[in-house]
Amino acid sequence: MTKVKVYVTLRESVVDPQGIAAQEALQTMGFNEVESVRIGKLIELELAGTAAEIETRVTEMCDKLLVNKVIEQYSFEIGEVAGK
Amino acid sequence: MTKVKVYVTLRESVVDPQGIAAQEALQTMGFNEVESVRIGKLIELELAGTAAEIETRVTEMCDKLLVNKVIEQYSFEIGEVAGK
Amino acid sequence: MSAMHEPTAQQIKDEKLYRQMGMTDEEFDRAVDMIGRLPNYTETGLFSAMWSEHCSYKSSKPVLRKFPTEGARVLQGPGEGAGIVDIGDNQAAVFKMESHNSPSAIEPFIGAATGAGGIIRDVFSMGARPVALVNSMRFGDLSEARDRYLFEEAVAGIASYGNTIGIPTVAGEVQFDNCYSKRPLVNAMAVGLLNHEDIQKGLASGVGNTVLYVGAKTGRDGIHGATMSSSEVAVDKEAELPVMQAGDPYLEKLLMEACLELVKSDALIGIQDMGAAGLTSSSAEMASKAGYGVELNLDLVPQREEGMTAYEMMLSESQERMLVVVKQGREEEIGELCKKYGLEAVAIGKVTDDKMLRLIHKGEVVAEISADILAEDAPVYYKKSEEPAYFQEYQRMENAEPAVDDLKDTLTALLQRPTIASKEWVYNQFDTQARSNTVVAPGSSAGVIRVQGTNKGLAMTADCNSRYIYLDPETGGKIAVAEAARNLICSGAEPIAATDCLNFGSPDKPEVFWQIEKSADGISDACRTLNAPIIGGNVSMSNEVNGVPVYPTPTMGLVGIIHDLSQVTTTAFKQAGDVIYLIGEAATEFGGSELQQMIEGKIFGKVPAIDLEVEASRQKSLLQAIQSKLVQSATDLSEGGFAVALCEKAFDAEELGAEVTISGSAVTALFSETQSRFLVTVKEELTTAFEALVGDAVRIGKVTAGDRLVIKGDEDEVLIDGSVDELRTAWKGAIPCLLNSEA
Amino acid sequence: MRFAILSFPGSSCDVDMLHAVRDIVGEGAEIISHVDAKLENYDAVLIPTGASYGDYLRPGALAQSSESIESLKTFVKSGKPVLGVGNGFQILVEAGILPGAFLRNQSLKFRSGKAKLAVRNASTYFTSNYEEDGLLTIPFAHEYGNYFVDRETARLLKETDRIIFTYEDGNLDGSVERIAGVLNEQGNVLGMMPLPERAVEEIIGGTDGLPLFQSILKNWSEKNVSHA
Ligand SMILES: Nc1ncnc2c1ncn2[C@@H]1O[C@H](COP(=O)(O)OP(=O)(O)O)[C@@H](O)[C@H]1O
Ligand SMILES: [Mg+2]
Repeated sequence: MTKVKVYVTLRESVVDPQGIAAQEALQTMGFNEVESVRIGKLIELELAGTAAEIETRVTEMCDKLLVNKVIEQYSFEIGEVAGK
Repeated sequence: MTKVKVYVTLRESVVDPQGIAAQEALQTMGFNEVESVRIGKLIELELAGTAAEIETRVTEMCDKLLVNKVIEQYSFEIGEVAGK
Repeated sequence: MSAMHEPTAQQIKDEKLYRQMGMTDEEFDRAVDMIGRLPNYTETGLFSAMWSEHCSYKSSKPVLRKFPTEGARVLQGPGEGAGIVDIGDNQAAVFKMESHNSPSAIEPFIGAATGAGGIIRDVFSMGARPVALVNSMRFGDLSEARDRYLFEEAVAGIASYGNTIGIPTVAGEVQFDNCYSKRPLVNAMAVGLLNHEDIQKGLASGVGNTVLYVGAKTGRDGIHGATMSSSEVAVDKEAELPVMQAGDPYLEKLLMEACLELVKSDALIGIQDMGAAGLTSSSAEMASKAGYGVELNLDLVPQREEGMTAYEMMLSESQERMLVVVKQGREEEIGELCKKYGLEAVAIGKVTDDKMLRLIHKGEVVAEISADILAEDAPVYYKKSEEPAYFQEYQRMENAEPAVDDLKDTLTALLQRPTIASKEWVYNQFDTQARSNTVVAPGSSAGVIRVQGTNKGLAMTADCNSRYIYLDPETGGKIAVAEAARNLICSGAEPIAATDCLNFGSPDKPEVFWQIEKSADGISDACRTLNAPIIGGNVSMSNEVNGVPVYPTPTMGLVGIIHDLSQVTTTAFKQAGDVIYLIGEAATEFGGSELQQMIEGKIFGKVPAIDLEVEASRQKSLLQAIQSKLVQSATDLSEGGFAVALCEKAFDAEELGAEVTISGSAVTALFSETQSRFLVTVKEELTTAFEALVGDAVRIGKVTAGDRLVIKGDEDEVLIDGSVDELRTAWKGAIPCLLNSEA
Repeated sequence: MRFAILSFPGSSCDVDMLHAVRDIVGEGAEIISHVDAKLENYDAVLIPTGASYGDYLRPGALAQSSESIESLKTFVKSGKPVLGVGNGFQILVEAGILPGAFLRNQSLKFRSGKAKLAVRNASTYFTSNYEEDGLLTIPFAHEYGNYFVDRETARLLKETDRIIFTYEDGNLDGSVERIAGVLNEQGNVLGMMPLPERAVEEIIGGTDGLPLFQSILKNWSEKNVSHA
C-alpha cells in the first residue's frame, strides 16, 4: 500500500468564510500576528499501484470526485511506493 | 510574512465516516485500488515572527483553537521565514 | 491488551480490580454469590456494565416506582427503548428523552450529536418512524468562554445530526445558570409514529433463531461509557483526553430505513439498539425479556480494530449499531434487505433455551452468565435521603418584591436574560420543516406536526425550571409538568403522555437524593392530575463540578394530541381589536424567579405555589375554548411573568401592539411568576362565548395596530410604554450579543 | 404528467417532493432510487433536498459516483425539465449540469427559515405562473447555500437572464449576486436553494411554491397538446 497525501485548497479568488472566522477568533485570543488563515483539506489515500499508475489515477480521482475545480485546486505527494 | 501549513488529521482510533463514504464512492467509480480514505484539514497561516516564535505560537494556536484534540492530531511545517 | 494478559478471576477478587470498573465490594460479592463462582475478567465487565446506574437504575428504581405509568392510551410503558401511546386510527406515538451530559461536557459537538443519534435509534428500534426531535439544554450563563463554546458546539452538534438524518427539530428549551458552568445538560427527545401492528419489542425468543448484527463496526469506543455517564467527569485533565467517536448520521439514516423495512417482515423476532454498554446490554436484555438465552460468537462481530478482546467488544459503545433477531433460515432474505441500504447483516449468534448469555471467542467460551442475573438482578439501593437545611430556611421567608427602579428598563433587561431571550439563534440552525409536516415550528408554545393522512396533529414540548426545583423540589416538580402541559394546551393539544430525563447530582449525597425523591413526588402528582402518564425516561446522576451538584433538573417532555388541525393555536397576536384576557391573578411570588436572580444575584425563598386542581380546571376550560375555536392566540405565563409573555405575543406578530390595564402592585402584576396563568386573545364577537367557558378570564385590554406596547396601572397611570420593535430587538439580539462578547 | 423524484441514499426530503407533487399538485409522481433509474420513462425529473451521502466531502459531490448521473445528463440533453432544490441543486452543480459551486454559509452555521425571494425571470419553463419581479416567501434549510460563480460566469448569467431567483431580505448566505436559483443554458434545468415543495399548503409553509410546479405542468401540457 502506498500513502498519498492530497492537498486541497480554495482558489485564491474564492473567499474563505471559515478561514476569516478562524483568523478573527485567533486575533481575539491575542494572536495578533496572524495575517491570514485559509482552510483547506488534507485527503490521505492508501492505494496500490506503481508510482506512475498512482500518479495518473490520483489525478483522475481528484478531477472526477475529490476536488471541485470551480472553487478548489490541488496538489499531491506520493509516499514511498510499496510493492503490489 | 511566513507561511505555515498545519496538517490536522483524525486521531488514528477515530472513525472517519466522511472518508469511508468517499472511499465507497471512489470504488463505485472504478477506483478499486483505493484501500482507505481519511479526510483532514490543511490550515494555511500567514504570520509574522522569528522561526522560534512561530513554532511556539502556532503550537499554542493549535492547542487552543485550531485543533480539537479529543478527535484530532496535528503537525505543521514552517515555510521560509521572512524578516519582521 | 490481549486476553492472555487479562487478570485472573482470583486476581480480580484479591486486588479488587472490579473497583476500576465501577463496581463496589458489595456488588462484586453479590455477583459472586449469584453465579456461585468468581467471574473472569470479561464476566466482571458484563456485570459492571449491566449493574451500572445507567443500565440498571439501581439507585433510582425506588423513586421511579412512584411515577404513574398507566393510562387508557398507554400501549407500552417504561422498560423498552421508548414508550408508546395510542393516538387512534390504529396509530401510535412513540417517544422518549435521553441525556448525553457527560460526553457533551468533554466534546460538546460530538456529545450532543451522538445523543440525538441514540434517542433516534431508540425510537426506530420500536418500529416507529421518528418524525420530530425536541431538545432541552442547560449551560452556564455565557459569561465564560468555555460555556459559550459548550453552548455553540452542543447546538451545532444536535443540528448536524438531526439535519443530516432529515428529522425536523420542532421544539426545545435552553436555560442558563452558572450552576451548569462547565457541566452542561444536553437532553434529546425523539417522537415517532407507527401502526399498531408494527410495534417491535427487544426480544430474543425461539430456540435456534439467529442473532444478526447490523450497522457500524465495533471499535474500542467509549468503553465504560455506561459507568462513566454515572460518575463525575474530569474536564480539566487534558492529557488524559479520552477518544470520542463522531456520530455518523448518514449511516444511521441507512440503518433507520433498513429497520423500518425490516419491521414489516414476518422474519423479524426482535430488534434492539446497541446503546450504552452496547452488545452486552442489548443481548442480555433481549434474552432476559424473552425468557431465553443468547450465544454469541465474538469472532464474527464486525470489528474496526485489530486484536480486540471479548471484554472490549462487549463493552464497546460504538454508535449506529443494532442487534436483530430473525427466524432461523431467513437470514439471507434479511441480508438482502439490508444490502439494499448499503448495510451488512452479519449472523453472530443464536437464541438458546438455557437463559444464559454465552460468549465464544477464538473457539472458547469466555463468558457464561445468566441473562436474568445481568439484566434483572442488579442490587436496588435505598439511598439515604435528608432534607437540606436551606429548605426550611427558605420556607420560613416572607414573599417580597425585589426592589425595582424603572419598570421599562427592568422589562428590557429581563428580555435580554439569556433564559428569556429569543432562542432563534438556536433553532434557526435546525431544519424545522424537513419532510413537510411541521405545522408549528419552534417559537411558539409547543412544536406541532401533523400526522400525515389524517387531520390530527401531535404537539410536543420540554420544560423544567430547575431553580424552583432547587428551592422546593416537590412544588418545582409539579410546576415542571404543569408548565409543559400548559404549553401543549396553548397549542390546542390535549396532553396524552410524558417522558422525563432526571438530571441530578450524586445520589450518594443525602440532600441530592432528597431532591430526587421530592421532585419525583411532585412530578407524579402533577402527571396524575393532568393526565400525562410517564411512559419512559432516563436518569442522569452525578452531574457535578468539583463536587458541587447542578440544580436538580428533571426535564419533562410532554406530547399532546390535536384532534383537528384547524384547532392549532399559537402565541402571536393575530389581529388588531382582539380582546386580551388574563387567566389567573398574580400574587407576590418571586422565589426562584428570573427577576430575583437578576436583581439579587441569587435565588431564595418560597417558590410560586401551585394548586393542581386549579391548574387542571383552567387547562381544561382553556382547551375547550380553543377547541371550540373561540381563541385567536394563547400563551402561558412562565419565566419573567406577565410582561414578558405579553411582549412575546407582540414579538411574533407583525406590526401589532397592545394596550392593557393591570391591577395591584405593579412589580407583582408585571413580573411575578405566579403559576397556572395564561394570556389569551379573543375576537370581540366571540367574547361572550369565551367568557362563558373560561370563568376566571379577566379582560385587560386590546391588541392594537402599530408598534406600541402600553401597560397601565389601576389609576390609569402608564407603567410601561415601549416600542415593540425596540423591545423585540433587545430580545432577539441578546444571545448573539452574549456570544460575541470577549473574555 | 409523470414526475420522477430521483433519490440518493440520504435524500431524506424526497417525501416532501412526493407529497407536494402527488398529493397537492395532483400529478403522477414516484420516488425512484438512483440505482437503475429509468429516467427516460418520465416527463420531468425532480431532485429533492436532504443530505445525499451524508453531505460528506462536499454536499452533492458523492452523488457523482452514481450511474444515474449519466442518465440524468442524457435526460437533460433531451430537453425535458429538471428541477433540483437544496441538496438537489448542489448535486446539479457538482455534476456540472449547472454552473458554479457551493461554499459554506457565511455564518458558518446551518440556517433554516423563510427566505424572501424575487422572481427575476418569469418567462421560463419553471416560473411562467409567477409575476416578473414578484416577491415570494419560500422556506430554506442549508449549511452550504453560499453560491459561487466567477465574475465572468456571473456576468453571463445576468446577460442571459438565467438568474431566476434572488434573495431579497439580505444576502442570506453570501451568494454571489444574491443568487438563489439559476437556469441552465438550454432553459430546461433549474436549481434553487430555497425549497418550493415546502410551500404548497397554507398549513405548512404557505403556498408561494405552488406556481412553480404549476408552471412546469402548464408548459409541459402546452407542448404535449400541440404535439398530440
Ligand atoms: N433548543 C431549542 N430547540 C428548539 N426550539 C427551542 C429551543 N429552545 C427554545 N426553543 C423554542 O423557543 C420557544 C421559546 O422557548 P421557551 O422560552 O422555553 O418557551 P416556554 O416558556 O413557552 O416554555 C419555544 O417555541 C421553544 O420550542
Ligand atoms: Mg420553558
